[in-house]
Amino acid sequence: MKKGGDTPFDAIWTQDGGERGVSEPALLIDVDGFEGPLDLLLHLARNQKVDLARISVLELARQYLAFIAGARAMRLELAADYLVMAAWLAYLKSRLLIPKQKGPDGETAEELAAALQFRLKRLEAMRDAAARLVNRNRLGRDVFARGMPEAIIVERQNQWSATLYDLLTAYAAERQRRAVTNVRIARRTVWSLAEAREILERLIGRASDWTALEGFLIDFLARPDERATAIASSFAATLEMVREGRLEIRQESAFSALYLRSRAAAAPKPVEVDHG
Amino acid sequence: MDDGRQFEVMAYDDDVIPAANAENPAARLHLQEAMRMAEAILFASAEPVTEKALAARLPGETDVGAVLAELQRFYDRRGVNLVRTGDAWSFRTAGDLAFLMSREQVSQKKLSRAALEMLAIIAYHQPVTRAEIEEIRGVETSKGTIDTLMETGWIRFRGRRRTPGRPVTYGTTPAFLDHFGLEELRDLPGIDELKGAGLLSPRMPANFNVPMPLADPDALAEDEDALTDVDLEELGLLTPKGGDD
Amino acid sequence: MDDGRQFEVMAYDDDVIPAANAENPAARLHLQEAMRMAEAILFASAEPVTEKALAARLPGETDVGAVLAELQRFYDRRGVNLVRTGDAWSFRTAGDLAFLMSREQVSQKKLSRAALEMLAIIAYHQPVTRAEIEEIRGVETSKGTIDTLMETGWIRFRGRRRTPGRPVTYGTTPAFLDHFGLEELRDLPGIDELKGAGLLSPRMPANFNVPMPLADPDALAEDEDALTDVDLEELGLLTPKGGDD
Repeated sequence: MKKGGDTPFDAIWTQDGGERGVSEPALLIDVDGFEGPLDLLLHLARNQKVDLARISVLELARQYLAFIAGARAMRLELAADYLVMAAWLAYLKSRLLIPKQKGPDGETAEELAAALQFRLKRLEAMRDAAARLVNRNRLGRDVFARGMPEAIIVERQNQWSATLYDLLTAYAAERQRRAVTNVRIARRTVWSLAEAREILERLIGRASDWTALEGFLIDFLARPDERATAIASSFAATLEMVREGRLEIRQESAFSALYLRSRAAAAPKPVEVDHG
Repeated sequence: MDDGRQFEVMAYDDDVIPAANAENPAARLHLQEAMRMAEAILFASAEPVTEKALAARLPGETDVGAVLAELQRFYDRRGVNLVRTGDAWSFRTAGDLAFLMSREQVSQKKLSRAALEMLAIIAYHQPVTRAEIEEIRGVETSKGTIDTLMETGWIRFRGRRRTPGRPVTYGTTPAFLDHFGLEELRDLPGIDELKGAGLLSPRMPANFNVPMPLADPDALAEDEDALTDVDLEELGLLTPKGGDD
Repeated sequence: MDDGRQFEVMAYDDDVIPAANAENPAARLHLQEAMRMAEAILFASAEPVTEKALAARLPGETDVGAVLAELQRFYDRRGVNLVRTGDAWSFRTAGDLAFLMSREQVSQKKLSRAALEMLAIIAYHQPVTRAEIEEIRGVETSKGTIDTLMETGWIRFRGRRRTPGRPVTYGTTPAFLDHFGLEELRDLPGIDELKGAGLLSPRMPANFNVPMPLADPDALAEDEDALTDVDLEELGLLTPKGGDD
């Protein structure tokens, strides 16, 4: 969750509930039209034209991954959270194909899928609620107050008006103005170790079988121009986790694929590291 | 124009004084005069007037609730209605006459979709923290969106959640009720169904029932117990309150 | 209040529809609906409405004169009357109820930015002296700003700092908590919540902090003396400046 939310695509959404850029799952790509991966998923789910409770999460995962692959093929810049979602769905998809298997946290793939459906349903419910709200009879649009009020009847204590928001905004702005002098950090174009590690822990940390670092992770997470930094940071993070005994790593020969797996799931094996 | 309306009994020839009061001429006169006064005060103000402020201006022994109930009934089917929002009352033009009022319409800034979505989430899930809003929407919230909503005067800081970190919680204001013509938060469209479906919960409720393509939805999982009545009651009670205050 | 009035026949239980029209149900319905429409238009209009303007907005076949006459009769002895000025019509509070209207229209005053800033600093940093406030803000405080804040009833003199010059310390009042909907001072958001709410940049310098507001606003700090009667007298007589220069 880094840059994804800084400037959501508010400008695109100045119309209530308007049509999005994509009307077919057949990839008319306009990723800027979506407010985050959940929004995109909800749109794809609606295209299944069934009740949200009955969508196929597997199919949804396929469509999402195809969408991301298409966007990447066209070299569209995708925010990081789209890619994290892609990696998670790839993971979920692989688990769903082997039903009734428990993950390291004891949850089944079906439970993970249900949790995703719950989130989609809840988001859709809030969208509907917003639409119903704005379509009510609204003051100043459908119903009106007295046009020539003769007096303002207010309680005495409201004479001075200021809200908590005003107060906090003033305080924060004032303190910030005096505190921030010339600190400005340029946007990073490399993956930090912490980011890489967080993603690794989320994905590889629970995989019990040998998984290729490139095939599984890098393909979904990095833009082509970020491959080098993504591999470097992920690899460094991997080594750190190996040192802590949380991960195993294997490489057949120099420059070949790196395989990882969660240590908890496997019997101890010698660790060999060749630099690639 | 609005042919579905019932014209048979109109407020214009309605006898609004209840029979009970009519028996006591003194009480009846008092009620009628209090109604005139309340009517004058409410008509004079463009903003909703609280019952407290109204009571302060009416003669001491007035039953303000009864006066307002009578006035509301009296104006029920007229061109102007007496409406309640929270603990305040105001006269507003009847909703079915909106088509007449284009001349009075004030141009309103259109809210972005993000802002509308956030407004709905705050209204239905309040008190709700920013992290919870972002969890529901799946994206971070820009400061501009919050500012825009704050400017409308429809949302406010409510307080702080008594959990670690004590995050700020958001809720709606009386102006929100006034603008959307809601008597109270429990009148939010569809709130009961949403609550019943568990969709106002921060996390997926245990009884959230999604048929699995790969599993028998009724079969309990190995780590799952059947729900008892007590559980169900708790789940109902534990869902975040969607507007009982 | 107005005992000379005739209460026997009140508008509230008056049958306003004239007998002549009652004979024709269709005409009667039409008149009633036109009355609703005229009532809404007159109510919402920002200025008196001429008969011509009204006619333009009512259905074509409406007898506007009759509608207005009926409405006027209907509102005749109510809290609000329909009055004609020149050739235009508007609702006005009944003359005998004018005493109900607050003549000294209580105007909503907004706090200046400087006052808000100072208030916020007092809230977070109390007990705080004027010199300290100026140090935080980096500007001198005008006496008017302090006076304004005192007038709101949200700040108070707390005591005197036990340092040379014994400057007066400022703090907030219970009315402050009440107005801003805070249960206690500790409900003021801390640094993390200010960041979480998007009010502070997430990238503040490491040495930046926001003080933890007082747990007990009434307890004196270690280096603070209570105000004596002499102090109070002085502060009342002299200008309520910080006295720390």
